[in-house]
Amino acid sequence: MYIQPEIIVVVTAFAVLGMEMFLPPRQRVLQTPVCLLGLSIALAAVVYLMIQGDGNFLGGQFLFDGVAGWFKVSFLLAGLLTVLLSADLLNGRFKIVPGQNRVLIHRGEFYTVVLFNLVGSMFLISATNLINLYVCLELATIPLFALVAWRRDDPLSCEAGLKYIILGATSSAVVLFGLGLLYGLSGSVDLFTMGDNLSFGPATKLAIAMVVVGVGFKLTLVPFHMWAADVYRGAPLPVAAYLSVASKAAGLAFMFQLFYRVLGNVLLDVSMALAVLAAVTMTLGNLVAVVQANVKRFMAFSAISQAGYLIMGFLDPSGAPSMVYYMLVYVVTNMVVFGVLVFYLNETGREEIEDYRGLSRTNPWIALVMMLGLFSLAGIPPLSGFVGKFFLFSVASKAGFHWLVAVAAVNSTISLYYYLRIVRQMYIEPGLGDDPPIRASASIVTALAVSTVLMVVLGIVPFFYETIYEQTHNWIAVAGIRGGMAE
Amino acid sequence: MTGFLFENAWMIPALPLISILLIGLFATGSNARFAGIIGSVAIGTAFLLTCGLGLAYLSSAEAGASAVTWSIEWLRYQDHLVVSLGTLIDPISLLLLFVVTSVSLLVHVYSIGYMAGDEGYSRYFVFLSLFTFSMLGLVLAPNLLQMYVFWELVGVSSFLLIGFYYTLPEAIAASKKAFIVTRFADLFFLAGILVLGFFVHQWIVDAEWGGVTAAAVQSASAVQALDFATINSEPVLAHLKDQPGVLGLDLLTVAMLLVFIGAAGKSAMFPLHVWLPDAMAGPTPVSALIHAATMVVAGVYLVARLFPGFAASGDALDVVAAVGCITCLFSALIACTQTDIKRVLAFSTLSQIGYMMLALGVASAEHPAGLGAAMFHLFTHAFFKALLFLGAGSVIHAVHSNDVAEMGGLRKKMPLTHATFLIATIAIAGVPPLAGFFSKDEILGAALDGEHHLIFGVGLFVAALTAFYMFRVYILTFLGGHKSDGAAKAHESPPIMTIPLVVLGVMSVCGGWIAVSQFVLPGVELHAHLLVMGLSVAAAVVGIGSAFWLYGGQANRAQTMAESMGGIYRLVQNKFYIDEVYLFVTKMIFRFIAAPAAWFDRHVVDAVMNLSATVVRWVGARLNVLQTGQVQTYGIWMINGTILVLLFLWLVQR
Amino acid sequence: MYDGTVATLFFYFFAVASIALALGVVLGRRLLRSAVCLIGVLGSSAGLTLVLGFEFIAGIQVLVFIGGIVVLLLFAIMMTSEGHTFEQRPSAARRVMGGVVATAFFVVTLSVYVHTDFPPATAEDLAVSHEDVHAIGRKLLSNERDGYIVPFEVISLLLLAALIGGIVIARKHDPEDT
Amino acid sequence: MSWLSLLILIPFATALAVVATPDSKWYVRRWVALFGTGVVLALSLVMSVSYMQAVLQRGGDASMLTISQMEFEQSVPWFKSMGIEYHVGVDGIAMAMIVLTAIIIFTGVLASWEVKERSREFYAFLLVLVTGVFGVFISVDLFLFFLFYEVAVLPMYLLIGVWGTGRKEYSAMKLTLMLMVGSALVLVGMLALYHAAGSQTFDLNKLAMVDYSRDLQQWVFPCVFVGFGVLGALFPFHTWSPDGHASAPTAVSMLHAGVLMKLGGYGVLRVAVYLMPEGAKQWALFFLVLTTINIVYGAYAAIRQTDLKYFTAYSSVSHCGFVLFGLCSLNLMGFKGAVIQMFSHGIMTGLFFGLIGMVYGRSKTRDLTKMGGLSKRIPWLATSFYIAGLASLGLPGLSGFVAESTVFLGGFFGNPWVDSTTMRICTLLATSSIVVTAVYVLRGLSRVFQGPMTKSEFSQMQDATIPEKLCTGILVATLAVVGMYPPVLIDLIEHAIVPIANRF
Amino acid sequence: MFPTPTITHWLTLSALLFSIGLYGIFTRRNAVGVLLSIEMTLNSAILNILIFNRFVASDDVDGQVLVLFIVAAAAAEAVVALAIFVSFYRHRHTLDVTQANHICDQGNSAS
Repeated sequence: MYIQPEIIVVVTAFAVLGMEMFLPPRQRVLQTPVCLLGLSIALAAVVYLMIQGDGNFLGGQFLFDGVAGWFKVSFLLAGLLTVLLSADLLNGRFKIVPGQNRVLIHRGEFYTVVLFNLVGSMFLISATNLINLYVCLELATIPLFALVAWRRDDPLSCEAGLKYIILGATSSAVVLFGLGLLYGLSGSVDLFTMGDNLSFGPATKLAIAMVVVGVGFKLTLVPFHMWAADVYRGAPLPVAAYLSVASKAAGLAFMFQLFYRVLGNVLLDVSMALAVLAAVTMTLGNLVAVVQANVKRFMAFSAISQAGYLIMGFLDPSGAPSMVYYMLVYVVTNMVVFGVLVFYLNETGREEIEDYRGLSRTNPWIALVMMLGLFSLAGIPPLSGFVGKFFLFSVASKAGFHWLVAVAAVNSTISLYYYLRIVRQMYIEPGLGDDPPIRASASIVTALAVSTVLMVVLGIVPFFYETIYEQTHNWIAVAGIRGGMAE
Repeated sequence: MTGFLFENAWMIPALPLISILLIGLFATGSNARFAGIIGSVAIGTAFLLTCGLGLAYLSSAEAGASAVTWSIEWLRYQDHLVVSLGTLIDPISLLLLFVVTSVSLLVHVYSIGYMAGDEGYSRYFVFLSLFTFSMLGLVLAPNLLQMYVFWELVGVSSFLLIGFYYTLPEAIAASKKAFIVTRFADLFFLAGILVLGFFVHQWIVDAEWGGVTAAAVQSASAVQALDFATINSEPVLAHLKDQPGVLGLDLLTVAMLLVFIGAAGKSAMFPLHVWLPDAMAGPTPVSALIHAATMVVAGVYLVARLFPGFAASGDALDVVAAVGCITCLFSALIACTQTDIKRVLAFSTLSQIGYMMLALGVASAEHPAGLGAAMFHLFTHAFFKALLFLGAGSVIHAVHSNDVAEMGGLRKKMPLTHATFLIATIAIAGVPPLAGFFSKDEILGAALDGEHHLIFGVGLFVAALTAFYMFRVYILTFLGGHKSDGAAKAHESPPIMTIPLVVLGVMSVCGGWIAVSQFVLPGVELHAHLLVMGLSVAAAVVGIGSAFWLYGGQANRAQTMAESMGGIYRLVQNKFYIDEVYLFVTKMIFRFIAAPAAWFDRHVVDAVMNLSATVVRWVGARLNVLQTGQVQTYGIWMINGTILVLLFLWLVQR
Repeated sequence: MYDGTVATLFFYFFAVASIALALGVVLGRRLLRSAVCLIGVLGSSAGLTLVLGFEFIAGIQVLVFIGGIVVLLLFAIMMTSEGHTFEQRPSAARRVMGGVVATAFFVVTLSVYVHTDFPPATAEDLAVSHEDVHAIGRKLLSNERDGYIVPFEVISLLLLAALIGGIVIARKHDPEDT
Repeated sequence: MSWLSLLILIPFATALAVVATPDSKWYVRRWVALFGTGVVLALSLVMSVSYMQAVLQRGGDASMLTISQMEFEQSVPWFKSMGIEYHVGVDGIAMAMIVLTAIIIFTGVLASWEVKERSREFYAFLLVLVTGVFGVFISVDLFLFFLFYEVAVLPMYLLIGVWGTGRKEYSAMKLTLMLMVGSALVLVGMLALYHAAGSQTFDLNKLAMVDYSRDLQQWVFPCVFVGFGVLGALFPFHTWSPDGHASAPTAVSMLHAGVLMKLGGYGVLRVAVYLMPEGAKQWALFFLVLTTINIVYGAYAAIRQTDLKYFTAYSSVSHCGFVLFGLCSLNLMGFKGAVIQMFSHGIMTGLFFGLIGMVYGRSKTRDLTKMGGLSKRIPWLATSFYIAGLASLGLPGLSGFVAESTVFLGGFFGNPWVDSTTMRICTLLATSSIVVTAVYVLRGLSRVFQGPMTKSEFSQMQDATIPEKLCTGILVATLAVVGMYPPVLIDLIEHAIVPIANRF
Repeated sequence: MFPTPTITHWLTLSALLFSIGLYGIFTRRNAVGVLLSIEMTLNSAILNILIFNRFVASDDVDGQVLVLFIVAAAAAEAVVALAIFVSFYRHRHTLDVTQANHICDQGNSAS
């Protein structure tokens, strides 16, 4: 039985829901620790299973292997950090600013929906057939619509939800059309069988083009990214953080399933298209991020460009470990930055880039953490973002896409420009008067500490990458049929 | 003892170096007064060592022998291109050593009095010692690169000393000018070194590869491309002569001409002479030492060092002769019109160095007499010109003015100065039996022997001019009545200043009796030309006579004469406007190269870099407009994306 | 139903009907009428499903799609009380853009289909009546490799999550609940 | 553990120690920093001596080697699957650069003795930067090399941005971005090499054993050359340098011009030239022309500058051109000259910027036209300034001459792959810059230090303090020692250059 | 009169319905109208899958099962969508999607 982590999460979700129903409001604060505990146990369970080795459940309906394990670790980490980041808002600890409505209500329901969504992502990477894949994708998506619109008294939140659901449903329809084509072309719903049966005809291309919409929507690839800025801006900030990491990781999981298992045979044939997609994505994301003034929108575009780097890993079958590794890195790194954003927004109600002026004077440690996070996103050594990006670039280079490496590397520079804009506000610009140091809550501090340590450790300790490398062999083997011939 | 002196010849330049350290460490602030003494003692010791070395050489070595007595590896470029610091002992280096140490000693001593009370006293002696050190290193150089190294160092010490009065704008300007003009010339010297280094090195390597060991030059592995011994060796010169150079010249000529430009810069040959007159802004003893006796003759020394090369080239030697000729005539003419006593002396120096160059130019491999004559003149000139400068210094010290128009009648006031100045004047005028007569005579003789009749004629004319302008100065300064209060109040300088004058006076009288030419060129027959002697004496007499005729009596005779010459006089008085030409060229460089370069950098290169940033931001802003907030537009883009991906997959890829 | 000619006739009938009704859905300016058209489209689709021989699925379509979803939509229309008001016409640019993109999508899809060799069979050839419901039911709850117990469970979570989310969002503001 | 690791550990530990100092005691930090850098300096000197011993002990005929021989090697696997190792080691070139860095940072701390504002961050960033620089020089693994390279570039942004003057944000951003674009190019090239070599290793010496195809080298070489060249102020990518240097605080200018710009030349030598001889041969002419422009153009542009720092920055552009020029000569002397020039220019420009900082601290202006006659009040600084200036115009007896003459000879000797006439013309053009250099150096110096004093407040100036004297003294002494006895440096680097030169 | 419908006919029909749905999504101004169009596209996707189940993989019921799940998921989607619409309507008193552009802060670009 390899399904324990999922079960633990589901149980936790129901426990939280039960507490919501049966506990008096004042004791519902306990939901947060319960949630954290459940997620931690699930995390431990995943790690335990990874040590145990690969296996399947229900006759192979549910597959657990190293890659699935790492994905689940990412999801759970993202979930844990999101729970920590949202704790202050749910506890009502934030500065009330006229004209802004930032209250987050219904703690129990919130956690339940987040956890269900998390379970969807976890099942997604373990699915072995198309039906399961589709249903898990929906579970990993639909609750997010609700989460984005969660702050029902905030018009922006509702608007974001409106946009998100319209585009999400559209993309889901298109992806379904594509999945149907794949089903029709292969005559099977088993992912592996489908992979064996598929050939690279025009209809397959059409199917790929359609599933790319779904993948692109979740991963925010250009031109499927346009929802991101508005939704990040409107959504409650912890939800935006969650969107930027967990949802993206789910998108990557979906893409792994599709591109390695179903389309493994034709992976090399689509590499050029993917390369162009990656190039356009990172370039557009970066260029637009340059002119943003609001940190949320800014992070949205930053996340878009990160997705562009991420899919460079598909250019060569050997890229799987790089992508899994980068996803892990990206989750913790982005959570570092979002942690600081949440902290600052909660405590001061400020969310423009210029509002960060003088942070290094009032809160030097927070500023340092923020700077490290931004540098890691920009790919500055020795932080893990650098190592991750380096491996991804290496994949593209190996596949012969030197131009893409150049584009990506120049993009890193552009991204450094806008990351440095925040650093500049924090370190160089004079502060807004003599602000006293801002006290950070325990949950924020914990979140920041955990993610920062992970961010640094991931880049320096080779264990993580090496383990991932060992464990991705079977995925590459599935995809490597044509790859082996091409070399 | 002899061996010891040879092997430790490095101590001669080392002594001034030590003196720099000692002065720098101990003779600062309140102890500054010891600086002069330390410097003088050090250079005095060096002088004694030089004398010992000379005696040892005369007694032990065979005549004309040349040897590197000491060397250490200094700069290793690559095999056969290793530069050593060493001491090359041969007649001309010994000659120069003697000149440098002796004049330097006297100038040091003189300066103790001249500079007394100056706030930069110890700094002055540091610079002076630095110069002496560099000049000695230059003289002893056994290879071209060491020569260049010390060449630059004398340049910089000259720069420092010219700009010694650093608050005076003209001194600063003069020092910069001196440095930059000589630097410009050094550029060619360096280019010459590069050319010689490469081709000689190539020859050595080829010789090795071809089985011909480099023993053809010297003992095998130690052959270094930049050693004078290598460059001056027959096979190398022959090889260079065979190689094509540029502009139809052979390589040897090209290399020698490049080196000669360097030499011309340092020796202030036309048209690179412009810095020397201005250099008189420095303290007068400095002018005596650097800009009369020693540094400015480094160019002559360099040509003498590479004389086999010049001789083998032939064409290069003709250029040397021509340049020398033009310079000596040209500056002698200018000297006749100047009123600043130091400037007159400066132009006189130019003219005399031109004489030396001319002498070198008329020499050849078969008739090397000119080489000896040049060295001889270098030797004698050092003393009488140093004497003239020191005497002028003494006068300036007393009168507080450089202008001869403010002097006059100092004969009585400063008898010792007057006497020594007169001796030097006679010596430079070429009146027998003083030093100048012999050396000048030898040069003219060499010119005649080499059948360079035109050059001979010019030389003779310049001899007359020299006598004329020197006596003009003498008359204006010492004879007649006082022309200013300063002159009226002048009095004789202290003994510390006059003793060097006397010593130099003695040398100016006796210098000509030393057989320098035979020392330099042993075995070369020199025969006295009675004709030449007679002509040169006549020239001197004519010159002196006209000086007395023009300036001895009523002053307006010279005035009238000058007025009658009109434009020509003004042309000469303004030094043929060469300075103005340079100024113009420099301004052009500033305006049309430097300023555009700076502008280009800011407004084109940098602007392009900034433009890229602007473009990024502009494109970002344009793309940002796509974020209209219209959800349906977003949807349209999504489906557009699908269609594009499909078309890409379908049409672009296979 | 599986007779070739009849099936062909039904196919064309439902096809024309669904296309016409679909155009009604997207072009109509009265929301309620569009919703009714959608019911028609879904009904035609159910008919087409029947032509394909999937009675059970046809039933599900009628029940859940029409009975559930569209009714839900009608509720929404009522709640937001926009049913009888005219919807504003979309801007010309939007219509042109939308039309072009939708047409382009159709054209490329069609050309892909034309260039693809699908099995030559027609529906009639394959139209063997078989009782699928057993198989579906068995598969839905099977824990074998080809079973769908996992998605079955997952979809329950999905529905629950949607329910909770929907309630939280749609609920009126509750002062004691902040 | 290899001694080399200490070179990165000590500065980093010092940075941490600085961070740990109490808030109020800013003066403790400078002593901590001074102590740390002093230890590093001592260590580097000891190591260079033992390096020489090791080279002598190794003996054997080195003249035929084509692979660099490293000493103090240590190799720990890191990302095994990628073949990435923590592989450190030094040869003579690296050793010289390490000594240079140690000297500059030590004097840099002395020069920033009076930094009080946010001194904790200042010293910490400074030391992190130096950690990166040391890291680059000790890396044998290309990945490690690149990693440290970027670590060295980034703190510069904050150091200039926070403690700089003038248009500091603009300059800092420009500098960072341009250098990062450069490193992007390097990244492209190095990944291409890595995969061409079989994706097994990033070890420079192992990569050097691979024969890369001509086509590959043809495009990778210019990528890497330009990439590093940006940091080496290659025309036309040098414009970050004047602005950056002008805005940076003293110690940072010193470190940046003195050491960081050398990373560019070092990278070109170690990566581009060493790994891709074929590419170098094909591109030598192109880059030779570019670097000639660098040298001449930088010098002419310097003439017109009125800000002391811009002036020195342009002179750096010109002088760094010599480094790249030497490398383009593709022969022993060229490489040797380039390395000597790196060292010499490092010390010299460090001295320049240190002095400018000190003078600026007193005069409150860097405008040449507003200064004058300062040498009366500040003779020590004036003298040091003159020595720096003379070194910069290539006066024999100071290190500049040794470097430049070697570069010129290297250029003039040329190589078989570039037309010798072109080569020589370029060399002579480059040589002509010594005159231009003389013009601007003398012009600048005489403006500042000579002539009548232009402002009455200048007469209140105090001469150098003890730390300042120590700072300038060390640098001047280094210039003089190398200039007067070049074997001290040449013996150190010669063995390391021969293998690289042998590849051509 | 009419050719016997082959799979291409069927697929064309479904694609046409899908395109019409897309047009609706792009042009309907009312959010509910957009949702109606989305349901229509989902419907055509379902049809697509059923066609393949019939013509290609007729020996199995996987396509039908998939359709079941799709219908369920569509229901869930509709629930959330409607909740959001209601909430949105409460704030804006309209469901015009072209009015949903308050988030977009144009002209607010950074220096």
